[in-house]
Amino acid sequence: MNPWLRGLIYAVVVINVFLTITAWSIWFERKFSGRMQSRLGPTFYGPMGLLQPVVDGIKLIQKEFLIPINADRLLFVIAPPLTVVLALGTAAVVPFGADIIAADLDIGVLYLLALGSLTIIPVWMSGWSSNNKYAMLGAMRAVAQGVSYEIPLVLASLVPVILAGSMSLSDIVRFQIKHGWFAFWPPGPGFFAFLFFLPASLAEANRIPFDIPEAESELIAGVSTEYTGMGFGLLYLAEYLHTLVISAVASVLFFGGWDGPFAPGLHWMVLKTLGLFAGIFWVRWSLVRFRSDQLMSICWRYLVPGGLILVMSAGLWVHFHRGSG
Amino acid sequence: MKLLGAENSEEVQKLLIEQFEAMENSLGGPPVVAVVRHLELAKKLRDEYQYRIFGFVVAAHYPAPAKDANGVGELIRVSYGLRSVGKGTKLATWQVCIPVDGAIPTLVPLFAGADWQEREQFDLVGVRFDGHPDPRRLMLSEDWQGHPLRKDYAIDTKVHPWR
Amino acid sequence: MAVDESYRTYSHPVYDFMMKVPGLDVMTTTVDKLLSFGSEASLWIFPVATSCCGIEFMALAASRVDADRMGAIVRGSPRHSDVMIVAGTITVKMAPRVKKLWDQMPEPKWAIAVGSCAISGDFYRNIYSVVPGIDTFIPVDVYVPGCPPNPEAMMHGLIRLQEKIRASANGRDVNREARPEAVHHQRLPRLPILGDPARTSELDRQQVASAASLGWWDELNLEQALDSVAKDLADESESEPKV
Amino acid sequence: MEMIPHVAKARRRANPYLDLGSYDPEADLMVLNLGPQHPSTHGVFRLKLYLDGEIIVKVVPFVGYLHRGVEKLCEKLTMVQLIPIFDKNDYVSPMMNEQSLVMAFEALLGIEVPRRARYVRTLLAELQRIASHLLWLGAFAMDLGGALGGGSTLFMYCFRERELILDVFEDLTGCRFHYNTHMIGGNRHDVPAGWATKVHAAINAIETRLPEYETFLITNDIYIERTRGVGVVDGQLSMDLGITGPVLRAGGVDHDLRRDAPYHCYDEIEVRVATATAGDCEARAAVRMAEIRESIRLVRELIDNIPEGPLGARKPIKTPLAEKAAKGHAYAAVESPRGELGIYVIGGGDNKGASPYRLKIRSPSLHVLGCLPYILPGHSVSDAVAVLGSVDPIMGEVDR
Repeated sequence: MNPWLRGLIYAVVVINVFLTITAWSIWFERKFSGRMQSRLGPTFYGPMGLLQPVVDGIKLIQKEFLIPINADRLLFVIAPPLTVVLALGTAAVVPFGADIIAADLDIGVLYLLALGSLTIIPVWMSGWSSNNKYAMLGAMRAVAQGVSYEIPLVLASLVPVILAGSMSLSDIVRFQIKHGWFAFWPPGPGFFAFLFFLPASLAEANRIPFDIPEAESELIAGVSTEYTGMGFGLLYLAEYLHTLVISAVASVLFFGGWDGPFAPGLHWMVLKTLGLFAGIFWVRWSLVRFRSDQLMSICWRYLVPGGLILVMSAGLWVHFHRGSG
Repeated sequence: MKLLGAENSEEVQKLLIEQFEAMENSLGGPPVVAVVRHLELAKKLRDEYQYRIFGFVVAAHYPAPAKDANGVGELIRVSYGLRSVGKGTKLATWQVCIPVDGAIPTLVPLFAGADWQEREQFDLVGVRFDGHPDPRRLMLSEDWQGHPLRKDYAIDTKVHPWR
Repeated sequence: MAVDESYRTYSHPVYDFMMKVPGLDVMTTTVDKLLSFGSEASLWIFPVATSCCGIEFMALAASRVDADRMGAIVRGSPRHSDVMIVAGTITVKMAPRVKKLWDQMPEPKWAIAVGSCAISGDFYRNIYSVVPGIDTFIPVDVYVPGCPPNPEAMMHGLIRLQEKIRASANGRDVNREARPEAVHHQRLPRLPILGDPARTSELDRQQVASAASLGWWDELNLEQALDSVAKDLADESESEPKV
Repeated sequence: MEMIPHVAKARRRANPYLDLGSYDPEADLMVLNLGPQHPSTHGVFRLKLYLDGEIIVKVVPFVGYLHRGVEKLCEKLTMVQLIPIFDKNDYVSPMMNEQSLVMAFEALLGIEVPRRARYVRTLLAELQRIASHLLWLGAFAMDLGGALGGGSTLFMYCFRERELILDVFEDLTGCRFHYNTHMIGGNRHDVPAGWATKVHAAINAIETRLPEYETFLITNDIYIERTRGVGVVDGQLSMDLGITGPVLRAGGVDHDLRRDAPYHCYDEIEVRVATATAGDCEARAAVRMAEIRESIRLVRELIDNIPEGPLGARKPIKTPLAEKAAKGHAYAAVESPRGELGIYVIGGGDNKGASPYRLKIRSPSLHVLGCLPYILPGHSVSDAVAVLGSVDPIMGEVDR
């Protein structure tokens, strides 16, 4: 097949699948949090409230799009779509099966991290252009947090790369199919790297307990304070998209991606992703949040040195393992 | 006369009557102390009698009586209360009586808690407190005219465009 | 059925585009119904919870009543919200802020006055610092009486609002009568009364029809209803002088 | 948490009347208005924060956004008419408002309340304290954790349990919220049959769930990080500011009107007063949690021993104007969940003396808010929210 055509088809499929999953993940979170809080969550529209994200979307589309006076109009308008584009872009290299992948890049991990670190730019754009103090504070917090947590995130993702000896995500998965999931084998570096990856990626995606950029009780809604209608809808969507991509990446890097017995690979991949996703929500709905200076001190005091040690230990393991074998 | 429900303890009553020449008030309520000795009394109660918690300051407006033979005029009576700490806590109360345009020395240097209550009384009753560090209105907006708890202020006065 | 466009007070790119393109405008009725379904099914609440009713409003979002069942979640920013719920007394110091928040909300938007203080000022009504009802400065769609109303009553208010939105999309709703302008900005609430000589009888008729369309009593005989209202009013004016 | 130097500097300078002209001119101060409509201001309260980065330099609080002129209304209505109105002042603990008001009127009129009525009042006060502290716990968790996070989960739990107490009150008075159950000289509603069982069930349910909340919030590591050493109100500052209640006790001052100046029938039962020494947000929360447990114990002790006898000293008054005229000054205070709630009343006003000449509410929340300019400088915005939640102000009571 024409590689361009193939790429286009895959892109359309990835975008649609991810957006759909994201929309229903919002429903899932509302039901899930409802159950946690001894409520019911959405029930009125559709069976078990399944149509709720659809009506939310219809509502958001028809809302008036207000641009505040003295806002930077251009940045204000392009920031939300840009956030979604960047979040979707990261999804391109995530393999959902042996050959279900939009772009099997040799430098998949690098691409992922590079694109992931770009996401703070639209966030800063939206916060700064809103001409609102709360949005501004939220954006500043987001940038500080994003830049800091980029480092432990990179260090934690380096561990599977070193262990597998490849930067391609599908190669990492193939290596795990052969030798065992990195979260469990080799004992040590992989598992701890996952423990470092999770908080760092939570901080990247602004989830509790690291959600200080949009702390509702302090900053009302952080960067999205001034956005109405679909502008807010896109920022909201990008947040969930980010979380979803992070769960997918974590399951690829540490839990063997599509590897699993009895069922097709795609099923396992989706199962793992949604499992991690639910875990993130579980954390979200049961913890309180940190303060911004505590967040920074966690990153620079524990995660960064710990990450360096992990990378070193992974290197040593590879060295001795290869040496003996 | 005494404050019903929360009488001064005997030693405070003695202090008020003997040292501060407090007078009984025909309208009831705690003994009346001269304005000039008011600050001294509060200091003494706080430091020597251990009345450490600031209780309340209540100003009440008394318009001039119809037959003002004695030349009493328009009055504001301000009652103060301090509370002692711990078991068997008591309230020490006294009253200060000033003409409507007079001023009372503020208790803020002694009790930081008097700040807002005095601002509130200034706002609502219109009694001035001398030496208050922040003499603004508390409850109503800065541009409000009149003092609502004065007896000559009608309850449904419409002074503000939002009413 | 032709759609009355007058209630749509704002422009929206998607909608305007559909109206312009020939062939698509016939779809607008259907699309409009879809859009109004979206509005009614996802009412995001901006609470102006000032006093006691605010606590009961919290109970509306809490476990026992759970407004999230019908898609109503609470947002902290007026920009994200569709319906402003004013729960509690509004004072003259707060009223400009409430007005500002209302102006910041994007169209389409609705307001619910919860509790007697927000409706009319309750027994604080005559006090120098209290605004006698929020409908003196913002338009209110649903009134939920009570002091404070139960969370269930607030939920019912939300459902009534949904019915109203549905009726609007079907062109069955009539805009509320504007409050008369008062001198020096001083307005006291004056509820529109049926049979008021200052109103046209056509307005009476439309409002009764509108009220009927909100409920399930579609069979209501309008003539009969108007007659009975007129009779009541006549009785009232005979028996005692109007205050 | 060790101090960053400029934080320590700012904390030392906690002067509420700070002249910003004297502040470092290089610092680019930002003014942030927290409120009056803000998710975490617990009503309509405005804090004008002068920020250096995210560190607060100066705080100017503004109150009065809910000033409803209750004190003026008191001069127009009669004593009997006032009781339902006072429910709306501190709308989280209406029972306490009614009690302080009727106690002040009883002192003014010289009415002795029968023991059964006093007993029921004590019981209602303790139940109300549980409900009020539960609401505080939920709102505090919301401040720390956000409406879209762990905070709201605890908030929902607390509301679920609070509803149990509201149900009990509804059985007694017919109202969920604004009860109007106290009269001058007694109580209006007698305890219905089988009520004690319901109360037992409610407080048992709450007691079994309290440890869950403590695991959720009070012993959570992140929570401790957020609250330990934050917003210290020591005993001396509390007393100077006139702060009473849990905030004072968290600063190490052992002072509780229930034990120290017993009203109702607190002299017949033993009240164990909970104190802490640190004076920070964590200590305040610990004191309130201990108070919930203590109130549960008191309710258990009281509910089975309600004495027989009349519930009122006199027949209910049919018309408001039937209240006899009373002159003089009276003051009555109760220990509300937020501190000393006092009513100062001067009798002999309008309506032939049936309404007060002047009535003043000494509200604990007003004093508690006064501490913010002293303690907030040096903290960040997040801490401001945590401190505001931990001191538990109710704006209806502050502004009146």
